[in-house]
Formats: sequence, C-alpha cells, structure tokens
Amino acid sequence: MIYNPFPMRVVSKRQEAPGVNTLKLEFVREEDHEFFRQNFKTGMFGLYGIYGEGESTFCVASPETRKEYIECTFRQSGRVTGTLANVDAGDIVTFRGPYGNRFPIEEFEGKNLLFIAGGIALPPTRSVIWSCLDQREKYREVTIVYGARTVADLVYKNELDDWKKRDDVRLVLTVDPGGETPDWQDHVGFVPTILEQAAPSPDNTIAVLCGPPIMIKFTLAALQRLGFSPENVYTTLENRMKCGVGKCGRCNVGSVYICKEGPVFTAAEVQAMPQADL
Amino acid sequence: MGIQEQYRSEAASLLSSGEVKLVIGFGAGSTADRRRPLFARTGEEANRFVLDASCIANLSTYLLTEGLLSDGKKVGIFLKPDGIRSINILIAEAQLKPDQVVILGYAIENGQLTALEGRSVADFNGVNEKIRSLALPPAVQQDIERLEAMSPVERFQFWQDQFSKCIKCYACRQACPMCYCRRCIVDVNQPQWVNTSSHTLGNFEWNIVRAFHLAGRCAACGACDRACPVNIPLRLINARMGREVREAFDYFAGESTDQKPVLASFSKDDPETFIL
Amino acid sequence: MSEPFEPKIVAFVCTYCTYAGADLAGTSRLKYATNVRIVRLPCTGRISPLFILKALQKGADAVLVSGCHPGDCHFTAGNYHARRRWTVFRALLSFTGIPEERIRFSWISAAEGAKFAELINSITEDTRKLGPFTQYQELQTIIETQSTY
Amino acid sequence: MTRILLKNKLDDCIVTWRNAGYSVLAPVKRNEMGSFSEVQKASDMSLDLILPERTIKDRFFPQTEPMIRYKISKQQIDTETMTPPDTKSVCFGVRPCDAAGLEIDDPLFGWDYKDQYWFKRRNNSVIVTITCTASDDFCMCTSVKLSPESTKGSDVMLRPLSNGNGWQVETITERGKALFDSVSVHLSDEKAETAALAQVPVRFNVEQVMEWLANPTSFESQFWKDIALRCIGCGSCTFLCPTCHCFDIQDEGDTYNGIRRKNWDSCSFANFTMHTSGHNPRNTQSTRWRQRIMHKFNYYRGKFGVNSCSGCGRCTRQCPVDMGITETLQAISNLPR
Repeated sequence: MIYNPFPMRVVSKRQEAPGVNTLKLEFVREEDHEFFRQNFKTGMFGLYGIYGEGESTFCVASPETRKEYIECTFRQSGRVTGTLANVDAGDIVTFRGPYGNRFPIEEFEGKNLLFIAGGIALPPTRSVIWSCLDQREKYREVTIVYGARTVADLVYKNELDDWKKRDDVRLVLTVDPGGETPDWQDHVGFVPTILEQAAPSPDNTIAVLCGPPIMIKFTLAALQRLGFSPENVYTTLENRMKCGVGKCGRCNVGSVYICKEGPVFTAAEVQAMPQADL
Repeated sequence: MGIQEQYRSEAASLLSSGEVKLVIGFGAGSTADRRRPLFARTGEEANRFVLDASCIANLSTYLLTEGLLSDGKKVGIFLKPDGIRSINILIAEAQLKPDQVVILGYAIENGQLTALEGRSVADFNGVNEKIRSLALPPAVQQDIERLEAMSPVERFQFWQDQFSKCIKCYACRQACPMCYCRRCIVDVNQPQWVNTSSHTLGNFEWNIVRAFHLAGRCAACGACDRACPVNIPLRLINARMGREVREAFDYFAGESTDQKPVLASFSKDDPETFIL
Repeated sequence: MSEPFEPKIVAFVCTYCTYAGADLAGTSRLKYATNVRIVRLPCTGRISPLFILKALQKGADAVLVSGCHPGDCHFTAGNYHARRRWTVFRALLSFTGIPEERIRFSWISAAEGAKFAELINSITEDTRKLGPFTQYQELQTIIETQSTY
Repeated sequence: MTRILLKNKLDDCIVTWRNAGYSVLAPVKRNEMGSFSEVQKASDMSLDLILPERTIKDRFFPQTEPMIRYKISKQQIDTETMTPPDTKSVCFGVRPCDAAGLEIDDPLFGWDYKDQYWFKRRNNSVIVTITCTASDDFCMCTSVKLSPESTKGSDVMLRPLSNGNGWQVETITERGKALFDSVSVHLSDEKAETAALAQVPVRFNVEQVMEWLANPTSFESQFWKDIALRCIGCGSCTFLCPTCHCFDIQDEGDTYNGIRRKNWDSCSFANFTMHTSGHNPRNTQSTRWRQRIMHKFNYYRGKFGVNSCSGCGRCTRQCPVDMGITETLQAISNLPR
C-alpha cells in the first residue's frame, strides 16, 4: 500500500542548535534499503513519522553518494517533530519516500558551484553540497555562503569546520547583526548583503539557494544584481504535505504540485508561479 | 412604502453618508425561494437588497469575519430578533463593540414582516422582554418531548443514527455566530481531544462537545440546523440546552449585552440536587 | 461460564478534598470496592466534560466526579463553576442517551473518608446492576470496521 | 435488440447478484439523508431521488478509511495493513454525474503511485447508471459538457421507460455486459418507449470560464475577493462533491494502540495548508475558494485533460449561504472582457 512507511531504526541523534536535531536512521528491512538505494537522488524529500503521532515532511539531508543511512535535520515545532526530537538511539521511527524531483547535479559538472543557505535550510543544501564534494573532481570552484540568526542557530557546526579547513571550498559564514558572540570571527550581516560583498562570479556558475521565503526574495534580487540568470539558480520550495504522492491536494502553488514537480525548482520556474500562492 | 423599500433607502443613506462602511443584508438567491447574503458598500448596491419572509438566515456570523471590524468603522446589518440575541451574546462575551453595529431589525410573524424600532444595539435592550418571550417553535418542542419520553437506550440509538450521518464538514460550526474561536477544539492536536475522523464515535464527540460549548450561548437561530448538509436535527440538542440553563439558572442567553456568560459565572445557591 | 461482571469506575477528584478523603479512607483501613480508578486533578474546576466522555469511551461503566463542598474550594470558587457545568453537562448527556445513573457527582471533604468508601461501594453496586455500558463502548469497536466497504 | 428490465423483476436480479457474491448498493433515503447503502430488495431503494445528498464517491473513497493498525510495545512496533474487503459490488441507480465523477478521479488516484484503496474498489464494482428524467434548479451537467445520458464512468446505462414500468438496458463495458448477462432470464425483449430525458439548461459557458482562468492576471483579480465574501468556510461543498478527493492522514488511538487513517479534508478549511510555523499560503477564504475553482477548471485539466466537475450541482444545492460553482462560473462568464 502506497501510504505504508518503512520502519527505520534510530542510529544516533545529534543536537545541532536549540530545538534543531539531526537523526541518523538505518533501514530495518533490506528490501526497503535497496529501494532507497535505487531511487534516492539529492534534493528528494520524505515523510518522517512516528506511529501514534503522524508524519511530517522534510528533506533527506544526506547526499546521494552516501546511501547507507538517512539523515534528517528538523526544527522541533509541532506534534510530530516534537516527538521525533525525543527519540533515542534504537527507537523505531518511519520513513516514506524518497519523493519528489532532484537537483540535476550531472548538469552541474564542469561548472562553478555557489551554495547559499539560511538557518535551518542548510540541510537540503548540505545534501547537494556533499553529493558534489564527494565527487569533487567533477566540479570547479565551490563556494558556500551560510547564514543564521545567531551563532547558536548555525547547524552542522562540525561540518562547517571541515569545510573551512578544506582548501577546495570557499566558506562564507555570517550571522544576523546582533546574533554574533564576542569571539565570532566571521561575517556579521544578512545573507544577501554578505553574498554581494563576497561577489562570486556568475560565469559558468550554478547557484543553489535555500532559505526562508523572505531570505529567498532578497537573495534572488542580489543574485540578479551579481549577474546570475534565473535559469542557473536552483531553489527548493516546501508546503504542507500529507501524502507526498500528488493526491491529497494541499501542496500546490498554482498548478504546480510541490510533491511531484518539486521540491527543486529553478528561480525562473518559481518566478512563473503565482506569487500570492507561495 | 414596504419594509424592503424602506430598508433599501435607509441602507443607501447610511452608506452614502459614510456612517457605515458596509451593510450586510440579503439579495436574491439562485432560486425563487432562496435568499443569499449580500454585502453592499455603496448606495447603489443597496438597491439590490431583498427583504421578505424568506430572509431567515442569521447574518450576525459575518460580523466576526477576520479583519472586518478591526478598523473601528461601523457596519449595518439586517437582523431578526434571534440575530439581535446573537449580537447581545457576542457583546457580552467581548467579541464585538456595540457602537460598531447598526441594526436594521425586522421580525417575521406568520409570513408578515414588521420593522423593529431602533437602530443601535442599546435601543434593543428595551425589548428584552420580547426576546425573553420568544418561544420554541412547537415542532421543536414536540420533538424534544418525544425524545425525552424515550428510554436512554432508544435515545442513544436515535442520536447514534443521526450522528453516524455526520461528515465533519463543520458547516454547523462555520454557520454559527457563536463559534468564533480562531482555533477550534477539534483543531487542537496536542493533545487531540476530539477525533478528527468522522466515524460515529468521532462524530458523537464532536457534536456533544459543540452542544456543550453552546450551552447557554445559543440564540436558537437554527443556522447550524439549516446548514447541515446531511440534515442532523441539531436544533433539538441546542434547544434542549437552552431550556436547561433557563430552568436551572433562570438564564436566557442574549437578553441583554451586560449578561454574564452562564457557565463563566455562578450563584451560591445554584441547584445541586443531583450531587451526593 | 463467563466471569461475573465487574464494573470499571473512573473517579475524577480534586486533590484538596476528595483525594485527601480517599487517602483517609485508606489510612483508616476502610475496605471499599476495588473497581474504582482515581484520577487526581487540582480542582473540580479543571474537570473538563471531555474527561468524562473519554472515560466512557475507553471502557468506564460509570464515572464519579467529586470535589470540595461548596465554600471549601482551595481556589475559592472552582467548585461553584464546576457545579453549573455539571448541571448542564448532565442534562446534555442524558438527552443524548447516556443514562444519568452512570455519571455521579459528589462533595467529599478531606475528613469524609467513610463517605468516600460508602459512595464507591454504592456506585459499584448500582453499576453492577446496570451492567456494562456497552452502547457507548461499542462505538469504539465499530470504528475499525466502519467505512471498510 | 433492446433488453428491458422490468421493475417487478428487479428483486429477482438483486437475488441473483447477491447469490453471486455481489453486494448491491443503491440510493437509500434514511433519517432524512440519501446515500448509497446496501439494499436487500428493490423496495429499499429510493430511485426517484433526483440526487441523493451523498455521492457514490463515498463508497470508493470513504470519509474515514483505516489504513494501518499499530501496536506499540516497549521494544517493538507491530503494524498491520488494513485493506478494503474483497466484496464485489453493484452500484445500482447511480446518476450519470456521479458515475462521471468516478472516472474523473481515476487518473488522480492512478498517476505515478496507484492508490490501491481506490482501485481495489473500482475493480470490484459495476456501475449501473440510470439516466435522468428529472432535474432541479441546481443540475448543471450540460454546462460541463456532460448530459443526463452521458455514459462516462458507467458500465451499464438504464433508460427509464415512459410507462414507468422499468428500464431499457444498454450495456457499455464488458463488465456491465457480464453483470446483465447473468440476469438475462429476468430481462424481457418487448418493445417499449423510453421516457424523455431531463432538460438541463446550460448555465454558463465553460470555455469562456476556462479561458479566463488560464489568464495569469485572473489569479490576482479582485473578483475572488468579492465572490468569496459570503463563504463561511465550511466543507460541505467539497465533501458532497463527486470529484473532490483531498484528504488528510491522521493517527488515532491511545499511547499503545491505534489506527492510521485517511480522512476527508477540504481546501475550504484554513488549516488545510497551514504550516507549523504559522505561515499559511492560502490564508483567506477568497484564496481558498479560488483554489477550489482553479483546481477544478484549470489545474486538473492541465494535468489530466479533464475538468474536475461533473455538474451534479450539490455544491450549490447544499450550500448554507447559497454559493457554489454555478454562480461563480456564471459570474466569470459575465465578467467584462
């Protein structure tokens, strides 16, 4: 039955930021794992759930180059995420997916990559980042611009350190004004501003942009000023979902079903949607 | 001049003088015997108002439309006595400011329309006695008595048959002027007190909870009953609750704007014969 | 032979009076029927009618709601408010066919351990005579088969 | 050769079908509500209803459907998938609009992932439609390019005889033919005239409407705000619609036992699209009503090549505030252009 989820065992839980947790999940049944291995591509999402509470939609934060586990990172806010945040290693949760479309990373080959993320939107970006970094030789320059409200709100802090140390990645970190700590070494300012200061070249470059709606809006404008064309900017949309497979009827923006035709869109596609429905 | 023409021109002058920003009334409906809510913002639009014996809906439910009254401006509204009762309850529950409402009152008796004196909410405080004397329609009264004559097992079966029809479309809630909660108890999911599924058990819970929340607040306008697309006789349960608060606490919901809500107040000598 | 019917009774009690009364019944070594499950709440004013409904759904054959005598409420007036609500809720349940005998209300103070024990015994006896409240409990079982066409 | 089913032979047919393992569903008016319920004999049926309040959709996509039963213990979660029963059914006395609704929903439940709940029931049912000889002020099948005798979604079409004694049988699919072959001994061959079809006026120009909806500027039009002013946001139009298919998935039970269910949901409800963060993409009633109309006459067509409306008119007929698709679409066709 299409609404039956896969049982997943929690391998570990890591707190990323206040109220934000990452779960590392392994498949209980080999056939489910095989299905996932064959179908998962970076950018896809799933419905994570717990029996008795329900299901909740977020992206698969692990890259398509590492399919042994599923990692997901989420903010604790409602009934399902509240319960998921309180699981322990060994507990059984559920996963339904992978659903949706993907970042076409083969088309990115031979190009420069610019990743821009804000706050809790690093997880979907991280899936693409690692998918590309794991085959680093296929891509040219990689720039990551990541910002959060405060230093505490930055997620994947250990990976940020890794990226910082690598000499084949340029990492630009920023926090919103007022969110810095006394020993904060990196930038202070909103992502669009910092992005414009960093001024990555639009030539032969693909941008991947994830963040809250307000950040997307201003960052798109900044990218445009830097000379990026909307066709070369990829972003992800999200909406409330229940089925994940284009039936329950709530995730559409205009005529576009996020769960089937998304969640990955180019900025050009997003601009063509009725903006009032976003 | 008939009452329809009188109210059309009155609505038109309220609008053109700028005293009200909107008049909520009735217009022609999709069939000859249907009337639909009509919102007029100009004197011209006011000419489309219809007022006759088919105008039975309680329009006061629109007054609490999100954002409608937040600008402090006035709204005119066509109301029957049950609608005026609803307004009184809403004011008593601090959901509505009396000075934002201009009432175009009318009553329907035996198919004949009469205009009610007074335009401001305060004008109708004088007709409390009249509102108090509003009796239940004989048919409702008879049905309630018929149910009460049954054994509990039969009554349970009756309601089980009725509630099993419910599809949880919440038309009863949405049509009701008293159901103004921005977040209804069925939408609360931590914890989920009322099952959202519309199986008979979930329907039982929902309908009992709604009836309880309306006890002592229902203006007996019958909006829920008319709205129900599967014809559950909701009027019976709400009328029975109305009778209970009247008998037990001499409370008649909506007779004035300064009533204390019956279940948010008490008297030291309330009846307690059933308490051991 | 099937087991003789043992009623399940859920008692919603306030912590200041009736719960203390039940405690007294225990410390005084009064014997009373073991059919009761006590749910302790801060005040009778906190006892939502939904609690009563849920108890009946989940298999209770009778429900007792009990708190401080009028005038004795720890929060001054919680039980006065509760009393009004019970009056209305009782009428509502009765009108929907839930027998009044299955929903009982009482005032029991911290000193009335004996009254608590007696009341539980009498409710248990009464409910034993009424039999299980299958009519409502069955709704819980039919939800699994309903709509499975 | 035209075959005739006489009313006095209907009981025999029901017995034959029931003996063959079918459950027979027909419109039944009970407790002041018409719905498709199982019948034992012809006299249980209320075939003279123009339309029952509830649609035949209910029998394929029930208002609440148990999907997974779960039991949670300390170290283990046991689940059991719940599936619709294997019973075959004859849906007798369906109106052409309701039958068309089923076919309209098929591609939705079947694109990419197949909803087995829907298709198991679809495959196990035979739809026996009766053409309409009467209509009311709300019927609008002709406006959406269907008619009182459209065969869309039907396996068998019955045409009432003008003498009122029975129906002329017209089988449309193999499945329908097999069903009526099994009762051929109860059918007669006499020549009889069929009653005149209901005359349903065309109430709006659907092409004009679709053209307007397809225009990107229409999305932001003031029209939606004006038309939706009186919508009170209940779900009766969606729940009584033969094509509306939106649903919610809910877990229901106590801490250790429960059932995951698929429940009807409605785009009219504010909570339908509400994010946990509080952001709601469709946060006013006008945006929700716009979604409903756009979905039915633009988006659905774009995906599946068909409008998601079969013209039964229940949305208007049952609306507490006399709204509905007819009025909205009439207003759209009357817009100045």
